[in-house]
This record gives sequence, structure tokens and C-alpha cells, in this order.
Amino acid sequence: MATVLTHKDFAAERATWCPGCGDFAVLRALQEACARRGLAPHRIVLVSGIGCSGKITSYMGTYGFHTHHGRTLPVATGIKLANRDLTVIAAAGDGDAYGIGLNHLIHAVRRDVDVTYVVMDNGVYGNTKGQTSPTTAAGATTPSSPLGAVDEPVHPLRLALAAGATYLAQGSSGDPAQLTRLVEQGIAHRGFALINVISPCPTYDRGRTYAWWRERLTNIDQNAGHDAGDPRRAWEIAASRDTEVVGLLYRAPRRALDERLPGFAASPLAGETLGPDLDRVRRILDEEYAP
Amino acid sequence: MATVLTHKDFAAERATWCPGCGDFAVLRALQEACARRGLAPHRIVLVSGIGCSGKITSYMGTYGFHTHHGRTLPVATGIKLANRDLTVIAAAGDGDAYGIGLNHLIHAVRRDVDVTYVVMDNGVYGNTKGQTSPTTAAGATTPSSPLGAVDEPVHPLRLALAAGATYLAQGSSGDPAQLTRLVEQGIAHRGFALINVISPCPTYDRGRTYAWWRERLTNIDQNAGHDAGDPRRAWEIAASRDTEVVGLLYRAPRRALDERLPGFAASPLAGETLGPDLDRVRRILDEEYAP
Amino acid sequence: MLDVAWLIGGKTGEGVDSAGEIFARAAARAGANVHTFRLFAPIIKGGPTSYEVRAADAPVHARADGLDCVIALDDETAVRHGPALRPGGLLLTDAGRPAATAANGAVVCPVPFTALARDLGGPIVKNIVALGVSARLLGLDAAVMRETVRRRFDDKSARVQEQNTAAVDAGWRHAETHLAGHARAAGVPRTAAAGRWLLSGNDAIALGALAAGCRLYASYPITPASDILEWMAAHLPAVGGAAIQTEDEIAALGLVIGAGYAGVRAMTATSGPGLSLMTETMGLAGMAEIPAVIVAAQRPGPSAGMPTKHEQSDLLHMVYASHGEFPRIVLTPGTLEECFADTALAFNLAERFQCPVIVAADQDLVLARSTASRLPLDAVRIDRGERLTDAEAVRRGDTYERYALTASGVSPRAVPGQAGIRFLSSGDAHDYRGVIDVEDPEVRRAMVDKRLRKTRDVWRYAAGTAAEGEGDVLVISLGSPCGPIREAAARLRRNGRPVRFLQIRCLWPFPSHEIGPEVARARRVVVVEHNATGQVASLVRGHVGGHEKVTGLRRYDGLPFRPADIEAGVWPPS
Amino acid sequence: MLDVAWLIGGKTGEGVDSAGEIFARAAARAGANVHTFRLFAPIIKGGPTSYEVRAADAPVHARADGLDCVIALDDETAVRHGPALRPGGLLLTDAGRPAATAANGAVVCPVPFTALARDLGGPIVKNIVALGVSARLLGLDAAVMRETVRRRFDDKSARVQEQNTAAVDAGWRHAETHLAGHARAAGVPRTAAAGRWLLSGNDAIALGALAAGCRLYASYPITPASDILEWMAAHLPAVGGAAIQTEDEIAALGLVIGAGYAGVRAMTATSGPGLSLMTETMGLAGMAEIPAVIVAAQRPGPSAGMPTKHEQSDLLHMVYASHGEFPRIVLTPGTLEECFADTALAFNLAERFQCPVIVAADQDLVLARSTASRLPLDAVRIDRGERLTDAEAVRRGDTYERYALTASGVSPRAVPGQAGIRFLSSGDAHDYRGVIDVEDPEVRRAMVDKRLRKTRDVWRYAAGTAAEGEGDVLVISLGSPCGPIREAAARLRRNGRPVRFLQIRCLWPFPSHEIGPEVARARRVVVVEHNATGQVASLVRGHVGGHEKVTGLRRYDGLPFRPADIEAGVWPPS
Ligand SMILES: Cc1ncc(C[n+]2csc(CCOP(=O)(O)OP(=O)(O)O)c2C)c(N)n1
Ligand SMILES: Cc1ncc(C[n+]2csc(CCOP(=O)(O)OP(=O)(O)O)c2C)c(N)n1
Ligand code: SF4
Ligand code: SF4
Ligand SMILES: [Mg+2]
Ligand SMILES: [Mg+2]
Repeated sequence: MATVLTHKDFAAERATWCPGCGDFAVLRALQEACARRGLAPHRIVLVSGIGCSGKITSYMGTYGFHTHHGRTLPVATGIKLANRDLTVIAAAGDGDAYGIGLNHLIHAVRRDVDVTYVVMDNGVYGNTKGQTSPTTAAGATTPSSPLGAVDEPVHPLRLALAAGATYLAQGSSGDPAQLTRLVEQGIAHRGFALINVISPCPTYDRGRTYAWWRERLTNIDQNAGHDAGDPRRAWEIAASRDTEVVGLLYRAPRRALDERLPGFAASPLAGETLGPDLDRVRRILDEEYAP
Repeated sequence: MATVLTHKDFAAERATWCPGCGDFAVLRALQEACARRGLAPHRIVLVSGIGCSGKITSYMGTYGFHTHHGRTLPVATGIKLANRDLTVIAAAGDGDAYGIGLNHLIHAVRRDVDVTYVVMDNGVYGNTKGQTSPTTAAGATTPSSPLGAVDEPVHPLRLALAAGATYLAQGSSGDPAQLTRLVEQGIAHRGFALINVISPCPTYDRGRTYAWWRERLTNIDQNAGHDAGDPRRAWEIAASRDTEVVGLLYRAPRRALDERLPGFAASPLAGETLGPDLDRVRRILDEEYAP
Repeated sequence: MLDVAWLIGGKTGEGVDSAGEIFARAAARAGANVHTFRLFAPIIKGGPTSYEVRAADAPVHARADGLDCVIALDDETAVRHGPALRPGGLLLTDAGRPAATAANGAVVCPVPFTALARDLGGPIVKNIVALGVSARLLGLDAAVMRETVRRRFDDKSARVQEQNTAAVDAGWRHAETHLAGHARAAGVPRTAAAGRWLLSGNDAIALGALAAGCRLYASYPITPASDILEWMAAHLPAVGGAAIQTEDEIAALGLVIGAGYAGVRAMTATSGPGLSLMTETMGLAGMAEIPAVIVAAQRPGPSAGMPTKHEQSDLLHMVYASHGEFPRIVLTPGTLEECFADTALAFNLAERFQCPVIVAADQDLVLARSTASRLPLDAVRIDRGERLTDAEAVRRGDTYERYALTASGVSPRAVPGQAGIRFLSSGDAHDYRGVIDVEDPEVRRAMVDKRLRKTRDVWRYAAGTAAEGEGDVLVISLGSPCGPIREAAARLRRNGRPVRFLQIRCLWPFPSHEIGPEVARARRVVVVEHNATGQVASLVRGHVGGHEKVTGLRRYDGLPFRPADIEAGVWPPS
Repeated sequence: MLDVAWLIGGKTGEGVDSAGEIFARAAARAGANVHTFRLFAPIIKGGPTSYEVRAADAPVHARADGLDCVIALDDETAVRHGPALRPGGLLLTDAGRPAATAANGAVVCPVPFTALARDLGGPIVKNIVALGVSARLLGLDAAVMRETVRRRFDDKSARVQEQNTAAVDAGWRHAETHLAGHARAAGVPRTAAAGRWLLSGNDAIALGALAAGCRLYASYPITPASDILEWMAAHLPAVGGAAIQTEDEIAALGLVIGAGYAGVRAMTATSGPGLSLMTETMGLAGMAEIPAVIVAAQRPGPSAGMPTKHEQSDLLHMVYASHGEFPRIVLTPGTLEECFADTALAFNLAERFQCPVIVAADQDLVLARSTASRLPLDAVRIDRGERLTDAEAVRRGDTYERYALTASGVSPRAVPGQAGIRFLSSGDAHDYRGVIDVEDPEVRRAMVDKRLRKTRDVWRYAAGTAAEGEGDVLVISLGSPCGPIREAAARLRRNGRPVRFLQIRCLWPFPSHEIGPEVARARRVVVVEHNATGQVASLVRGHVGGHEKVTGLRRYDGLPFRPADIEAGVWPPS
């Protein structure tokens, strides 16, 4: 790839999402971000879960692993530890990430594994035809809540801050340029990066359209005053009931998991040619097991 | 039970915890709190998980369900919905609650199901002989982290606030009186109550003893200035790196799950004598299915 | 004799499903017996989709072997389904599109569906125009079709209703003037449809649960079981109950177990991936002896597999999954009526034997909609098993043993809230009183035996098999294949090829006592199942032997058997 | 011929385990073959615990049928284990406690363990005093015992070391003066212990993984598999790898699969509850064809069951759990050496067949410590299966099919990072290139067949069974029972009761080709297993028949078989 990369270098199958699906913009942002970072497609692995969102691995021209529902992060962690030289991106739906898979998210944030996590948050279970998701608004009626959802939605940004996130942003399919920037920075971040993307589902959520969101989203990237290094401020913004923001909410430097593991090989484990070279341990063994 | 109840009315088997185990105080606090609330033992169900902590159901003279590892809350939720008149208390270890079972906690908080959750947080996997737990301090050496734990611990109070907790407290086995009060209030709270209890494991955590904790814990209940109704303040306290508190951190009024469910029976479902009384639905059915 | 198979196909979003449903309803209202089959892709919009309706005057429980009329709203449909047309069958394409060619003697008729729809104000009603055409060609009463269409748009504006009924008439007139020659003589009989329902297996399962007194339902969405969640969410509130959508399937089964422990009938429904996730939790119900009803609607696996297709490859998982050993019951309904009855029965068995009960269904069984006489909701008998009365509880006090050793293995059950007693239920090994950490080897052995003993008695409450027909060729199967098998068997008999059909109604405990003698008597045994490894066949061999004569007929390409597949497979033309 | 069984028992916290370990080490250093058995309660402190050591000059792989010397640090030990003493056996109680009575001709000798310990500065060393006494009575060289004790306290202060060696001497002297009459004539032979190890099955499994190139390990603590996590956490960093303790077992297997997908050998180890939790995730490895090695150390179930006891009741779960159908391999080591070799082999098989491989162990197999000659770490052969070289990748480019249809079913594997190609791995059904949402029934069938075809070839790489001895009574078993079975079989043969023993080395795919002929030739077949339902027996019947002659010998009370159990069970004294 001597030439400069463009999003086209990351194209694969034609996407089968519904016309107007927010996920198209997410795909495009991923492709643009990878191109701008000058990453060769074969040095990237995109891991996705199950859902409309999960199909993104079919449309991205990199290595892909379309895992089972809610388990993108454990698999992505295994890939990153196996090959530190790869850029590992995980993409999931809101059900994937905040429903069945939420525990893995909290622990991935704690571990600060070097994975960029892009959540396509459409507030519904799209692929199963529109049921309530963890980010469906309370009171909203869906096929599985015909009398209105009874629970408060989860707040990904608040949870991630509470879990100790070192890179936390929210983007919107309505603003591809910003979304691309946020993903690009997330990939650049050496550690776990969560980017929650408001990605409307016109098919099953007629209420929260692009227009509806546009009126409600405040862009903190344009707010010169915002200091992404201030955790207290980040919480105030995330906790606020009346403003929903997009932009880089918080970033903090920390050593990623593969940098913290004691004695962990500097070069990719995947590169090793295996063979019983055990002199490093044999001494220990004889001591331990010789009666 | 015409007479006044005492903790003895809630006694069962002799506890087999190690001498000095913090869990003795938790058991006693549960018994005292139930007695003070004047709850007849047979109107209470204690649900526990697997661990040293999980054995508490054997020692508490109420109905008990000793479930599998990490799943206390789904089971407790089912019990509460089945019989609204029962007092449902769940008790778990830190591995149970914040490791394998953390996703259920976040969603139970969201649902605000009327269950009091007492977590016996000893910072180790006691029952499996001392391995690292989600609340083990970074750097601490344990059998499973002989070179030092590499991850930051989870922060239960922060996560619960981020999840929208309506009753959130931290107690310590070192202060049984306060712990009893916190549990009592938690039971009184109509909704989900999380009480994280610092409950030392003298057998596997020689470092964090009662004395060690006593020096570090700040009691906010004694701080007249503390307003448990102020979410922002609650976060500041929970987020602070240098102070670890005990006391009632936050409380907010909200309608519990069984009060929010549309059309949910006012009397316990468990009380119903079943029989095909379907007139309420037959009309709907004929409309739906008559071609 | 009437027996027509009609199909409409196009892209998701073109109204294929609603047209199919209306056609099915209309045929049913006109008095026909109906069976439907949908083929849809795991793509929300723009994916290929088709809706097949078989209408006959005799009851039908399978896809037809061939089609009589195909409405192709797009070219792919013509290509994909045209070949299935029988000689003389009609392929109706949207006029103006590249002319399709018909295979084996079918007739291609271009019809201006879109054009006619445009005249009525929008191409969106072209599917309704197609219904009008279809009604005329298949001899379906115009008034019935018009009325069915109108009712479908009951909640819409009068304009919309008129537009659609007008579309029916336009289609009808077009067929009248241009295609009368192709019209079928035999029309649908006008027998009264009173007291008859058109519903899916999922509907029947939900109704069975409701009738059995299920008051709590907890599950996580998954195809093809989501319908049940949606049904429960809509209807349980009407009886004071609730449907909870949980964070995952582990929590769903946890809720069900909690409710069961507390004395309330509760259920969850899922498909393969969710069933696999429930594996550990199911063991808790087994060890703590808590009733739990799990509906498992199978789809092709492993992993996410083919969410919108059909298979029966989770059977051995249902029978053997979860570490350790505990009694469980796996019921295998094969018809709508059995979906209803078995689900209701599952609650009785779960409470009587205090163990998990799985209702093993499959995609075709739960999604196909067929006509059935109104399900007997009032006829459902409720048996809550052996329970400790409040009076007994007070009398027994501390002497009550929740897990008492009994001859049957079943220990009279109490629930929290009962005064005078208390007990612990645990996933840990425990003794007769529920006390854990009992290390005595004798107690361990006794408790294992006690639990395993319980379901020996199951045959007093549940049927193991149902046999029909005589012949030395024995066909064994379960689930949705029973429909096509019955049809094939009837034909084989007519052609002097006697076959006996043994339907397994309860897969676990395995009804060896009924299957053994049948296999022994048979010359050849053909186990028909929708999987590749012959899961049912392996259970037959393991329990009753017959290795030398037990063969298998298996389909695992995602599609249900057609009667002809069975006919050829069971008795290959020699 | 030397063959003594010694047991020390007391409360957890009284140093029972360390005394037992020291005794075992000392006997081994003295040149004896050693086999140990621990009985411990799921109570951290104060629970009853005992450590049994069998020392013999011939190799031993089972608990002895009876005990020769019991050190009872508390009364419960005397009551619980005294009856197991052989005639002439010694029951050493702590002087001053209520005198115990000995059954069948055993001798009770009160010994002032605590008193002697006090004189040395603390009752805490009473266990070491007991070691001194034991050494003298069983003829174990004093110097060896003293040295073993000293080494045990290597990392402690000189004072502590002296105090403990002094305790050995005190015990020895006491025995010398008061119990010499009870001393055993036959002492432990002083053959060189060089090149021999004393280790547990868990140690052997961990070593096998390390030798096979395992570089990532992920698991969640659970008895009896936690040792492996702790071993890996201690030693993987030395080879540049890492052990990750995950939030649960689902994540653990997820990590292993991610690493396997990326080309690194990874493993997880668990017991029943964790294995059940992994059920859904295992299917992902099956469908996406990712190598994954899972060690399953069984304990009594269901649910939490009996965490510190022994059972083999998860076998059918290993074989059949998870929805859908995919190839998997279940290896069943029965000795220390096999734990090592099979774990190493598992990595080769996982990569060659691109599927999950389970190493099925059990509590007794992984926890018992025995002597073995130093495990051949360098002898381990590494076979990474069919892989696409980087050069081929560049050459093939877009024509590369990750899931190509091949005769063997195995498609040459590439890993992310290789230039020139890209592919998708998915848990969804997919075609030869990995493309999902392919609805073509032909493709579905072809891909199912392709995957299932893969392991047909397994017998070229793994042994199905191992047979020994001749006789028309065939004993079939696997796992830890193999030790007691071999001992029992030898005795039966000596008593003119010829038995043939067939050890299953690979439970799945089921080695019918080897077991079939054996069963056919046998007059009577006894399947020996640690479960109540006869899981192995049911596989034998299902695959090779022999219903009329296949019987079972089952123990499921939490304790491992003793040779005498097998002897009596296989050939009941007529
Ligand atoms: C264990 C399991 N349970 C349920 C399902 C069914 N399922 C497929 S996608 C999905 C959720 C989709 O919602 P989301 O994650 O928000 O993705 P979206 O389709 O909205 O992009 C579910 C529940 C599954 N595949 N696996
Ligand atoms: C699914 C599953 N995995 C692992 C275990 C083994 N296990 C038993 S208790 C326990 C953790 C104990 O830690 P914690 O929850 O903190 O309780 P504690 O013993 O410290 O009170 C584990 C991992 C299990 N029982 N089930
Ligand atoms: S259903 Fe919603 S989320 Fe799924 S593809 Fe369509 S628009 Fe996108
Ligand atoms: S190990 Fe620790 S937590 Fe467990 S009982 Fe002993 S002191 Fe308590
Ligand atoms: Mg979504
Ligand atoms: Mg703990």
C-alpha cells in the first residue's frame, strides 16, 4: 500500500441494512478512520456481535470475526493479546453491548485492554424486529413492551466513567465527520476506547429520527471550554438529565493491559514458532517436583 | 410471634466461617435488622450465591435459596414478583456480585426491583482459597496473581450510582451497629437497595484487616452535612480516590418494579388458586384467531 | 377434492407477508383448511421473502409438494419458486418485467400488478391487487376476500380501506377479463368457519401456558421464539401477571426458577443460543428440585447458525446438557393442538416432579399458521403435584423435610411464606432437610437416587409415543415432520406400501417401554429428523438397540420436509 | 514387598496437608512409589481433613484398600478412619484425648504429639512430631525425613527450621523408646529417586500445555481446576505469555477462541459449573472452526454439587452439550503421564481439526499426587495442522477460501495479519469463503457435512482405546478409575479370574471401531464409571450395541473406587 489509503481500501460486500439505517455512517466512519490512520487492512481485525450491527464485519474490508451475541470483548481481548501488532476494533449493538454483554464491557474497561469499541446504539433490538433494548426510553412502546417500557434505560457514558474508562466518546450517525474523528482518536488511544454511537433505526424506531436527535444533541467538541481531562466535569455532563452530548467526553492516559502484564512478550505471540524451548522453566520445575 | 422478635428468632445452623471472618457480623446485622423490622421469619426469603458468603443462607433462620454463582438477583427478582408480600433479601460475595454476576446487578438497579442486596466484600475469592477478586487492590499478590494484580478494582458504589441506584450504602463488619441500621433502612426502602459491606477475610487477606480499614473509613452518617438526597455529592464522594466511606451514600424515591408493571396483581400471585378462568382474555383471542 | 398451494414472493417491505396472511385468513374464513409456510432471509428490508399458503378441504399439516399459483412481485421469486409449479400451474409476474419462462408445463401470465395499483393511488397496494387476481383464479369468493382485506385495515382510515378493497376488485376484474381461462374449476367450499381458529404454534404454546395458569414469563428476544415474549407482554397483564424481558437468558431462567420456588407457574422460551446459555442454570432447578418450564424452538445451529431457518439439532443438548445428573422431561409436540396441550402439561409435570421441563419445538412448528378448531382452554386440567398445606406446615414444624426420601423420590413441596416451617433450597448437594456440606457418602448416594427416581413415574401423566397404521416398516419421528409424515404415510398406504408411524411425544425420559416392542416388531425402522447426525436415531439405538435395522431420513438444509421427501425416503421407488 | 498406607487427619488449619505432603515427598525421596489422596470439606477452617499417602516399591496408582497407620490429630479422625485400618495397623491418637477403640485387630497407641510439640515451643509443630514418629514406625530414614522437613521451611527463619527438624527428632525418639515394638520390619527401599517427580494431575496438565506451546491461558477460579490457573499465572510470564483471570467462564473461553483465531495456542480449565456456562461459546468455536482447548476437571454435580469431592458425571455433557451439530474431541487421560501427553496432544488436534478439544479429567485424577519419572517436555511434538503460508496468502489473494470444501473437511487456515487476503469468521452459517446470510440449501448442507467430516480422521492422530490382559470379561473405563482397575485386574488374574481391560482414551469421536470388536468378543462387559446413570455405558450401547451383556459398576458417593471395590464389583465372589 504505497499509495495513500482511502475508505475504498476497506470496502467489502454491499451492506444490506435498511435504507436510512444509521449503521451505514458507522461503517463509513470506521473505513475513513482506518484509512486516515494509514492502517493496512490486513493489520486490522474487526470483531462484531450478533444483530444488524453485527453484520458490519461483512462490509468492512479487514479481517473480521462475527462472534456470538454479547461476547465481542472477550474475543477481541484474546486477539489483542495474541497479536499486539494488530489493531483490534470491536463493534456491537446496544443489546449486544449493554444488555447481554454489559459485564464484559465493565471488565474490559477495568482491564483497559487496547481495543476500540464502537457501539451502534439504536435503542432497539433491530435484528429481532424492534423489541425493547437497554437504551429504549422508559415508556416507549415496542413489540415486547406493548404497554410501554417500564425500566429506565442504561446510561453507557455514566457506566463507563464509573468503570474507569480511559477514552470515552459519543458520536452520532448524523455527523459522520465528527464520528470519524472520534473513532480515529479511539484507535490512536493506547487502551480501551468506548465510542457510543447514536445510530437511528428508522425501521423500528420512528420516534428518534436523525432530526429528533439533531435537536437534542450538544456537541462538546465545539465547546472550547470543555476539558476532556477533567473526570468530575465528565461525570456532570454524563449525569445531566437534560443534555445529551456528542464528542470526546473524557480521556486519561494509562498503560494498556498488554503493557501491564508481567513479563509479557514485546513481539506478537502469534509470531512465535513453537517448539519445546523450555530451558527458562525447567529449573523451576525440577525444584518444584523433585521430591 | 406475639412477642417482640430478637436476632435469636432468626438463628439457624452454627456458622462454619473461619474465626474472625467478617461475615459473622453481616449475618448478625441481617438478623438484627429483620428483628427490628418485626418481620416474621417465614415472611422472609434470603437468596445467596456461591462462596463463603453464600453459606449465609444456612445460618439464617428464614426461608433460604442458595443459588448458583453470580445469579442471586435474577432468582430474587422472580421470588419478589411471585410473592409481593415477602421480604426478599439477596446476599453475595464480591466475586458473585461484581465478577460473574455484575450484569445482573446493573440491570436489577435499573429495574429497581424491591430486593435488598447485601454484598460481603472481602476483596478475595475466599471459598476457592484466596484468588484475586474484582475488588482486590491493584498490585496485590494472590494465588492467581503471584506477580501482583494488574487490573484496577471495580468500584461498586460508582457503578451503582451510574446505574441509577435508589438506595446505596456501604457498611463494614467492623461497625455492626451501623451495618444493622443500613440493612434495616435497605429493607424498608421500597425498591432495590445495595449495601456493600467491607467484610474482611483474615484467612486470605492478611493486609486489609479490621484495623487497616478502621483507619481508612470515613463515616458519612456522622457527618451532619451529608445529604443522602444529593446525587452529585454522592458521586463526588464515591469517585474520590482518597476517601473510602461507610454510611448511607444516596437514597431517592422511585416506584419499585412490581409497582410499575402494568396491570400487575395487587395480591401475591403465589396466593392465586389456579384454574382456567380466562374470560378476561377469551374475547381477545376470538378476535385474534377467528380468521 | 380441493388442495391448492399458492405463493406470493418479493422483497421484504413489498407487503408479501401481509398479503400472505390475508390470503390464508380469507381461505380459512371461506371454510378451507389452511397451512402456511414462510421463507424469509435474516435481512430486515430488501431481502427475499415468500409466503406460501396451502388451502384444502381436508386438514393439511405440511407444505404441498408443488405449487399451483405463484405471484412473483420480483424476478427472483419467479426464478426461485417457478420451478416448484405443478403442470398447469400459474406463474403470475408483474407485467413489464422481463418475461419469465416456466418449467414443466406451468403457465406464465404477466399481470400489471404495479400498473393497476398505480391507478388506485400507489404501487404499495399491488400485493392486494394480486389477492384479487388470486381469489378469482383459485375460486375464492370475492366478498370473503374483500371483507378479509377490509378487516385487515380496520384500524386505518376509510380511505385506506377503500383503496385496498378497490385493489381487490381491480385484481378480480383483471383476472375475470384476461385470465378466466386459467381459473380453477374447483373453488373453495363455503362451509362455515365458525369455531375455527387460524394460528401459529407460538400462539398455541402461549395459550397453553396461559390456560395452565402461567402468570410470570421471562425471556430474551430470539427468533423464532420472540412471538411468545410479545404475546405474553400483551396478554399476561390482563390476568394480573407480567412478562419480563431480561438482560439475557441466564437471568430469564433465573427468574422462572425464583418464581417456581415461590410457588408461581412461570415459563421462558428461547432458541438454541439461549438454551445453551441456560445450561448451568437448568442444573440449579435440577438440584434444588424447582419446577421450571422452558420452551425451546429450534433453528439451525451451531452458534447463531441460520436464525430464520428450520432444524431439529438441539435434541441431545436438551437431553444431556448441564454437568451432573438430574431428572428432566423433554416433551415433543408435533401439531398445533399438541403445542397447546403439551405446554399446559409441562406445568403439571414440572410441579409434580419438581424438575425442569422442556417443550421441544422447532421453527416450522412454531411459525407455520394453520387452521384448528378453537383450542380447549377450559379443558386444561391443573395438577400442582404434592404440596404441603399450610395446616400441615404448622403441624410438621421443624420435623418437615423439604427433600424427604420417599418411594417415588418426590418430596411434598412447601413454598416461602408458609408459617411454622423453614427450609433451605440449594444448588449444593444437601440432605433430606436441605442442609448442605453433608459429606456422608451414604447421604450423597441416597439423594442422587432420590432425584433420579422421580421421573420413573412420568408415564402415568404423559404419553411416551403415539402410533398409527400397520406395517413392518416403522417410521419414527417427532415435531413438525409429523405433518408431512402423516400425509406421506397415507399415500404410501394407498399405494399398497403399509407403514406404521410412531410419533415420539416425550423424548426424555426415553419411552423405551413403548419404542422397544415397536422396533422389535418392525422389519425396517426409519427415523425421520431434521439434523445431520441422527440424534433421535442414536437415542433409539442406545435404549432399545436394533442397530442392524434402524436407518435414518435426515434433512438439514434449513427447509422442512415435504410429504414427497418422506414418501421417497421411507420407501425408495425400487 | 513394601506397600504401606499412612493417613494423617485433623481439622483444616492443623497442618494436616503440609504433613501429608512432606510425608509423601520423604517417601518419594527415599525411593518409594507414592500415591496420595486428600479428603477435605468445603469449609475453609476447622473442617475435617485428611491426607492419605500410599508408599510402595511397585508403582501405585490408587488408594490402598486399607490403612496401615493412622495419625489422628482429633477424635473424628479416629472414628472416621480407624475402621479402615488393617489387622495389626496402628492408630496413633494424641495422648490425653479420650482413648479410641480400634476395630478389626488394629492397635491404638496414644502419642503425646501436642505435649512433645509444646516442649519445642508450640503445639503448631505437632504434625511434624507425628512425621518423626511415622518415619520410625514405617522404617523411613530419619535423615531423609529431617531433610525433607527442612526444605519445606527453606524460606522460613533458621529458628523455624530448627524447631521443625527438632520436632522430627523428638517424634522419632519417642517412637524409638515407646513404640519400637510396633515398628514395621520392611522399610522403604533406598533406591535412587533421581529423575523422578512427585506431582499432581493438575501439574501434569499445566506442563503438557506449556510444552505444547500454550502461551495464553484464561480461566475463572473453580475447584478442582484452580491449581492450573495459579500454575499458569506463576509460570507463563517466564515464557512471555500470560494468564488472565476473567470475569466468568464465558469470557475465559471467549479469550481462548480469540487467541486461537489469531494463531496462538491458548487454553482454559474449569469444572462442571464453568463448563456448563461455556456451552454456547463452545458452539462458536465449532461453527467458526477455531481451535480451543478446554480442560474439564469433573466434580459431583449438578449445580454447585460437592466442590471438594469426586465424580465423572459431566461426560455426556461434554459430548452433546451446545445447540446444533459440530465436531469436537473429548480426550480422557487416566494417568499422570496421560494428563501431560493428552493435554499436549489436545493442542495439535485442536489446530489440525480446527475445533474445540476437551481434556476430560476428574477430581481424583487432577488432585492426587503421585511419583512419575520426569515428564518428557522435550519429546512433545508440535503439529499446527494445515496452515496457509504468508507466500501462499499473497499468491492466492482473493481466491483464498477460508472454509474451502475439501475431502477431509479441513480447510487450510490463515490468521489475521497475513497480507494479501482477508476473510470473515462467523458463528452464523456461512459459505466456503466465510460469507454469511447465504440461504442456498445446498451450501448449508455442504458446510454441515464439511464440518462433521473433519474428525473422521482423528484416529490417525489419537488413540481411541488401550487394551490389556486377556479374558472374556471385559472391563471398560476411563479417567482415574483406571488406576484401581489395573490393580484389581492384576489380582483377579492372579486368582485365576482373567479379565481384559479396555481403557477409553478418546471418548468422542466414539472409538466404535475399536470397542465394537472387543464387546463382540466378550462374554460379559462391565463399564466402570463414577456416575449414577452409566454415561459411558450408554455410549457403548448406542454405538456398538451389546445391550444384553453390557453391565455397569458405578460409584457416585463422592469417593474414588478402591481396588477392592472393582475386584468385588467386576467378579462378585460366587
Ligand atoms: C444468546 C442469544 N440470545 C438471543 C439472540 C437473538 N438476537 C439476535 S440479535 C439480538 C439483539 C439485537 O439487538 P442489538 O444488539 O441492539 O443489535 P441491533 O440489531 O439493534 O443492531 C438478539 C437478541 C442471540 N443471537 N443469541
Ligand atoms: C460458574 C462457577 N464458576 C466458578 C465457581 C467456583 N467458585 C465458588 S465460590 C467462588 C467465588 C467466591 O468468591 P466470592 O464471590 O467473593 O465469595 P467469598 O467466598 O469471597 O465470600 C467461585 C469462583 C462456581 N461455583 N461456579
Ligand atoms: S432494522 Fe433498524 S438497525 Fe436493522 S438494518 Fe434496519 S434500520 Fe438498521
Ligand atoms: S476464607 Fe475468608 S471469607 Fe471464607 S470463611 Fe474464612 S475468613 Fe471468611
Ligand atoms: Mg440495537
Ligand atoms: Mg469474596
